[in-house]
Amino acid sequence: MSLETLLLYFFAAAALAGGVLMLIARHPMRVALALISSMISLAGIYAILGVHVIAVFQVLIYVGAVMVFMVYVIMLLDVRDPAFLERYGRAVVPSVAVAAVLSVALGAAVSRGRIMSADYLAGLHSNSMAASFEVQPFSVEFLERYWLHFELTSVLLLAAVVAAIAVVKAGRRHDG
Amino acid sequence: MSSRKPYVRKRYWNEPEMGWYERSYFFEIWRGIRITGGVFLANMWKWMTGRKGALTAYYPEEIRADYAAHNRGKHILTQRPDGRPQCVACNMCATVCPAQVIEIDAAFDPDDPEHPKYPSRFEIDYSRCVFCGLCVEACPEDAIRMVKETPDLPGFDRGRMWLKQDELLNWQPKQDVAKPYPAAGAGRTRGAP
Amino acid sequence: MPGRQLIMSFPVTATSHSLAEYRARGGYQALEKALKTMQPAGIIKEITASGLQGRGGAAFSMGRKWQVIVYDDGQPHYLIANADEGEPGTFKDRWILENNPHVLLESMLIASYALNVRNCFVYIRGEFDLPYRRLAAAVEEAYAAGYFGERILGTDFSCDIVVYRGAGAYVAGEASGLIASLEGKKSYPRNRPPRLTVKGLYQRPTVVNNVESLSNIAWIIAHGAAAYKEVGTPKSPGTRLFSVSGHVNKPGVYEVELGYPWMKFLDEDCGGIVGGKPIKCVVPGGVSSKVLTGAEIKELVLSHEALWDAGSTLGSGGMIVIAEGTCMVTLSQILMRFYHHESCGQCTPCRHGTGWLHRIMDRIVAGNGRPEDIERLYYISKFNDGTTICGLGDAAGYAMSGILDKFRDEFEYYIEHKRSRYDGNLECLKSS
Amino acid sequence: MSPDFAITLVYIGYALAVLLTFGAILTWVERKQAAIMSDRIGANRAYLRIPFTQVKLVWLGLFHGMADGLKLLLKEDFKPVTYDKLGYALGPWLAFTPVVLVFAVIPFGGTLDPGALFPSLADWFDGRTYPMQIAPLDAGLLVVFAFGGIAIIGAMLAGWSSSNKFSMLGALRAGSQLISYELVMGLTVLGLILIYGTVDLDAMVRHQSGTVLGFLPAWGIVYQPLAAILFLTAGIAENKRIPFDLPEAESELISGYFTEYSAMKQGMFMLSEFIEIAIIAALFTTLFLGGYNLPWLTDAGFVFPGGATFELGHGAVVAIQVVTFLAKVFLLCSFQILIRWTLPRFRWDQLLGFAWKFLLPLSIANLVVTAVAVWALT
Amino acid sequence: MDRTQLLLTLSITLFALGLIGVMVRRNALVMLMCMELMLNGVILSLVTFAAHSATLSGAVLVFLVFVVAAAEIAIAIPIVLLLSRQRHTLDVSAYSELKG
Amino acid sequence: MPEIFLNGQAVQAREDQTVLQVALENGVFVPYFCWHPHLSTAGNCRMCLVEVEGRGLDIACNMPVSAGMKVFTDSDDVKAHRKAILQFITLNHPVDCGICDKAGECTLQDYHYAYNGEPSLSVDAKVRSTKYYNLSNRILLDNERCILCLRCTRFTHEISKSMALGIERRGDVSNIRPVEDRPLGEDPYSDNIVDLCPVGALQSRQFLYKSRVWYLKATPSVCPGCERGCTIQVWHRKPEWFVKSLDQRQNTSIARITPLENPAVNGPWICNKGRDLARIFERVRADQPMLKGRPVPVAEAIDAARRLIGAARHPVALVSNWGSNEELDSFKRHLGEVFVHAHVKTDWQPEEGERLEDDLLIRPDKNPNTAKARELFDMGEPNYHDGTDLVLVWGEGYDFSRIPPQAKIIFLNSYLAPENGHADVFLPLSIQTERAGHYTNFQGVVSKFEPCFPKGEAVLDAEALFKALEAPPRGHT
Repeated sequence: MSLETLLLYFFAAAALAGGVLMLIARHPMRVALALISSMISLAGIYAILGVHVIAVFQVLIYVGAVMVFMVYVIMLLDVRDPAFLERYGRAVVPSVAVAAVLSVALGAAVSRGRIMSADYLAGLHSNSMAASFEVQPFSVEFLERYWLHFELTSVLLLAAVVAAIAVVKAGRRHDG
Repeated sequence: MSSRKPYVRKRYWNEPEMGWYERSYFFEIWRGIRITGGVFLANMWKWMTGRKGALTAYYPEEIRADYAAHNRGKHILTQRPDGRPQCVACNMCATVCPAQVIEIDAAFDPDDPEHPKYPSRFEIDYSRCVFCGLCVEACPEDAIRMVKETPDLPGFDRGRMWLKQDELLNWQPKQDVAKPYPAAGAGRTRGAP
Repeated sequence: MPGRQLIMSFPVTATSHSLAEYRARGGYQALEKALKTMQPAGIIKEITASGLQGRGGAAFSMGRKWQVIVYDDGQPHYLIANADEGEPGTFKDRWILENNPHVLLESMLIASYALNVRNCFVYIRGEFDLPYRRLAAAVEEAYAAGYFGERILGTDFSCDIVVYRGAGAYVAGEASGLIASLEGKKSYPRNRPPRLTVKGLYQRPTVVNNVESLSNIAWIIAHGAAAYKEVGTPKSPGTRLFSVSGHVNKPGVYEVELGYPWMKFLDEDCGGIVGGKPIKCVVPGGVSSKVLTGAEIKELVLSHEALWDAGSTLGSGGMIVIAEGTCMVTLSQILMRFYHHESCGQCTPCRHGTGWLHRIMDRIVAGNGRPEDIERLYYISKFNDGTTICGLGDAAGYAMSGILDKFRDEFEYYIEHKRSRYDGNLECLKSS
Repeated sequence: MSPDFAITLVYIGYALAVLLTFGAILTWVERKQAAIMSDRIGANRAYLRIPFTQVKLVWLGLFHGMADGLKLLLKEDFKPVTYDKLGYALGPWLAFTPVVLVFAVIPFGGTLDPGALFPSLADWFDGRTYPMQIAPLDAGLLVVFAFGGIAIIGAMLAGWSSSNKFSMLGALRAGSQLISYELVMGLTVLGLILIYGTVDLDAMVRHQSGTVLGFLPAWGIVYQPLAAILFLTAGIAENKRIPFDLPEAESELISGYFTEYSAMKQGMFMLSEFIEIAIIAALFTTLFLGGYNLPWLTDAGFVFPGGATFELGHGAVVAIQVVTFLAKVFLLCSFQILIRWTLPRFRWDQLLGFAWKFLLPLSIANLVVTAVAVWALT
Repeated sequence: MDRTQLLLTLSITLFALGLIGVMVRRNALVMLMCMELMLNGVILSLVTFAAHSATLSGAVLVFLVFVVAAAEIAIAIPIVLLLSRQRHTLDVSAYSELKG
Repeated sequence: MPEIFLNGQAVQAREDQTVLQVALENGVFVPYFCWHPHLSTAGNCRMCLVEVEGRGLDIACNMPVSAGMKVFTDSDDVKAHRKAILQFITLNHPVDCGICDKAGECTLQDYHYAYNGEPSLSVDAKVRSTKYYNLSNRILLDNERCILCLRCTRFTHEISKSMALGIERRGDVSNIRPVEDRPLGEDPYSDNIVDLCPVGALQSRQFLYKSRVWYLKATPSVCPGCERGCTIQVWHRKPEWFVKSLDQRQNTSIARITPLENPAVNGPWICNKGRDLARIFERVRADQPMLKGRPVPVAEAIDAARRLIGAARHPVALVSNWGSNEELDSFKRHLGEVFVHAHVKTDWQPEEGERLEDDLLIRPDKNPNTAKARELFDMGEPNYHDGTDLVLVWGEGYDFSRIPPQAKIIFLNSYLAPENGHADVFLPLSIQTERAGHYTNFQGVVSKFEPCFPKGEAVLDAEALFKALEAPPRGHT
């Protein structure tokens, strides 16, 4: 087994452990830490898969921005909240059942390997160019083929910013 | 809910109005850096050419020679002609001391009805003393004085920076209560014969 | 003799103090009269009517004092004759005790009868040896003659007497100090209230009277208050015994009818001043009274009101005559030494004030006086005055300030020149 | 052991040695420079005594750093009563590790040909050459920013888990300050990316070899002077040093987010601060000062514009490159210290206002101008 | 199990865990984070497919997901803040009745 | 109810009151040295001079009230005389406040600052006298400082009735002296005269030069010396004046003990035994729980005790009559069901030569809380029988040989004693100065005491201990 595969298993295990810990941990900060570790592990997996850009952006955006924001808010709302201690709601059994059904269904699909069929892949390959995950080709591809999507996301982001400000302002107005 | 006013920073009466020039910071910062950097380079040059580039003294190897004439840096206990401390352990100095550094243990001497109370221990914590001289002011017996000497202030152990009674009694000129305080500039305080 | 005589009305002989001679002079008839014909209330009324004043120094009306005693209040009363005569210059009671003790005893019996006293006391000064022996003998005689003891003269009246010798303290002459001493305690004067006539000896109503004042009672009862009123001046009836000492040719005890001119008394009765010198000053009634200069007494008569007007008092009748040429500074030093020594030490101002006065006087006499000392002496005298239990502190202050008022220049001279203007002379003969 | 792995190990060893040395030396430089700037003497007490003699090696107080390290190592590790021991323990590591890891992508020299350097090993290396960079990632610059993001979490976690209001305040400040300035940093760098057309740091450095207009070194600072200033400013802010030391402002917050830390845990914060000085300097050197490049230095030696050449062996070239890089980094470190002892602290609102109202618009303007220029020129 | 299958399984598991978390946990912030976990699972599957099929579209889609995640957080967190300011708790059961 | 006018203010007075009492009751302070509410009026200090309109100056302490009298306590004349009297006192009073233990709580100092504030006008030497006169082995007399207020002599005459003190000589050389055949040392109340003395003439040898009074503070407490339960003040060093270099034990030791006036129990007096509480409280303390003499942690010892209690079939308890009300209640509440046979043990027997009883304060039972203990538990020696398998001894003073040999012993004690090691379980207890509580005296009066010193780490409060002992031992649910 190569070093890469070993690392892959390690990161996969770490990501899984992080996900499980998120359910177990009581305090949101612990949950956040678990999520961060899970995300970094996933970034590691992406790096091993050769998708460096995604790996870096996973860390940059998720850890560096989203989770920092999250941690910031957890710190701000650091009230002794019963919700911190009360770990689970009432819907434990149904939710686990739903998740189990979902994962079994998807897992079955994966294990049968239908989606990985050669024809399917061939179909994919046919309309792809020489796919490279290097930064430069990726970026060129990204901006040339998917520029519309890119610009649309910026609209989404703008909308999000405006919405966030609106929400906050609305709260302020409500306050008085 | 209380009405929350928007935060308006308080303006001070002498707050300068900053133009864009100051507001952009960089030019002013550059000015500051030029000054400090200039000093740095000049001093660095002195250092590198083997001259001392600083005004500070290497204490305690170098001791300032120009202590003020009225500097009083060390406590002493005056003595009676027989060498015993003039102190009557009244604790006035300890009480007035703003740093609470003086601690006195009193003892009773039934054989000496003139001075029945004497200090069995008299200690000053030099690590906390502020040299204000209030103890000298407070003393009703002229038993504690401050002289021009400088004590060995630095030490490695705070516990050992207590000045003990025997050191305080090192002061040589034994004298009685009636003897006046040496006048300023009398020059008799340091190691008088 | 100046004026009428009430007490010293007989020639003193070797036996004139005996019961027999006293009886021969008509003694104990007043007692009989009182016991047999008068009611106690009547006696008190008589004494009040006579206007008799205390002879101890304060000149308080005796009748008023007696009236406080409730005759029938169910508790024992006590009568004490104060024979603790300690004032410098005063020795008049001694004359009575030595030469006419029975007049005291008779008067005390009358007073006891009037005040419902079963036990009376004579507190006699410890240093009085002869007076004590005479008095003790007189008491023996009186007991033997049935004047003391149970059922006196066949009446229901019973009375005992105790003669108590003091141990030598000036303050024991103060009534409450005397009582404390009599009780066996240190003779500390006591605060009033309660007054002694309410709570005195053994916490019972007690009347303390001077020997001389008591001695007048027999005469008053015998002759009536009206007769007594005729003697002396209207405001101070009766006579007073004066013990004259100092620079007079004939010192001694004289009985003087009040209202008698002073200079006449000194010049004629006392034989004039030694060496014919002018009078510098006179201490009229014991050293506790303020001195009067020779000029001041020129026109004065000997009566309480006259001396009060002159700012002094007849006091205890100890008249000290001081001739010109006497050093008043040294004199005051001696006086202050006396007060310092005799202060009982109970009250703060007197205890320290007398000592302070004495020390300052000592210092001045030793030539170490300071100009501010005079002010200091005034200060002490002022604050000694009226702030103590008994009058000793006041007396020291009176004496001091009295002398200072009149002879301040002498003190200033002494302080300035560190020596006396009169070379510290006290004896008149020496200087001239 | 493969030669690649061996070389990587050597690089890692070098990087660690340089970083830790910088961390230690900078503590001394900081003191000494501050002292010299303010007419003082500075560190001069700690000494090593040669055993069995009375010879004391003072060496201008160089051992103060060592004394500091020993003290921090040997001190008792006080732990506050906190409800999150895990976060408390994790904080310093999260703050320290990313900072050290950033050096992995920074090129500290040109291309190394070990075969040429050590002829005896030429066979083993088989003529392969290695860029002097631990991890030659094509997304190098992005990695730097990614790690920066993790470091923020470290500081915030440390402050929050200390159960101390001052620490908490420090952590909140650290969070907002770092995010704000990281944004500025990223935007300033975008101009350079536009010019160089890459985010691979080694490629960026290679772009900066040579000269422009014949006499100016083709460094980033020449193309992007405004971006350089903005980047350095934001970099110092990232480092949480004066004048941007709000998260740990002594006079307000004791020690800010690491108030409750003691012994080596605190030492890690301090060390990461000093290493970060070096990192910022290295990054600035790489991006704007041509990295290991010297003007006219090529792989074969100096080639001056006049045609004069100065031949140098491969070893000499590598050595000159490494030393050049270190010298640039050191000078920049010194410059940062100069700034630290020159400027007073910002006020909190000024700090954020400065980032959002001044630096950000400027950097956007810079980006737009650069973009237009690049578009026009290509 | 090859690499792709492994990663897909992992992605399904993470998604399921996130789902359970969202349904079970009562803390609003934790629920948000669980949503992030679900997104991560999805991203993982996208990247896996992209790598497996060597096409870029998956990776590009990931970027879009990043943006969506950032936007989601940007809006969700102010909402959570406002909610907690009103009810002084992060327990979602307290918000079951959404009255001002 | 005569109405008098104090400084123009009409106040109500009772007929039997003096002007001084009325003034003090109505918040008008009139200075005094010799007057004391529990002693007769001597009226010799002349400090309380007041001016009565129409009557001039007189002392307030001996001035009965009469309706309508107009008293001025602060007229210029009064002020001048007060000042003069302080001048007279300071004439011979030595200014040795520096070495006087009374300094800081000295009436003369206070009055001097309040009413005089000038140095002595005298330039002459002061009267010297005996500086240190041994009144007894407890009290030193400094005649120079004495202002002859006669409070001490009046105390020995009127309160303690020992008649041990009198005045010798007169004038300013008067001295307080003991009466030859009535030694003050045999007066068990003698130390009260030290408190009575308005200046520092009478000095307690225990406290002599021990500490300046302004370094001390008083914590109210109760004397455990006998069942009278006099309220006392325990004086100890203020935390801000803790010594750092000198003997640290000074910081946590009793400097002196003074009475805390309590009309219901002891008035303003306590006996000498109460002054010597340091002798009881500062014995060597037991500070380590032990199992058969083997030091163990607290939790382990408590656990062992719980196990013994849980296993006992016929337990007997000997309850301390030095326990506070709270502790006795706690024992009754938490352990009363287990220890059905709980008997009050007499911790402290009268010492040899100690006065057993008198009509002032001293009571024959030398334990503070027998009354409360008797209320809750049986008196008398417990009836051991063969089945007695556990004896809990609380407090000292019990002879262990009386305990049947087969019985296990739980011993709770505060002081080091040989028995501590013999007990199966030994638990150290806190003492009175380390805990708060109440004692009930023989009259049923409950008095409070407060803690003033910290207790040792392993030292337990009995109240909490009994609660802990009630719980089942660890490992047994």
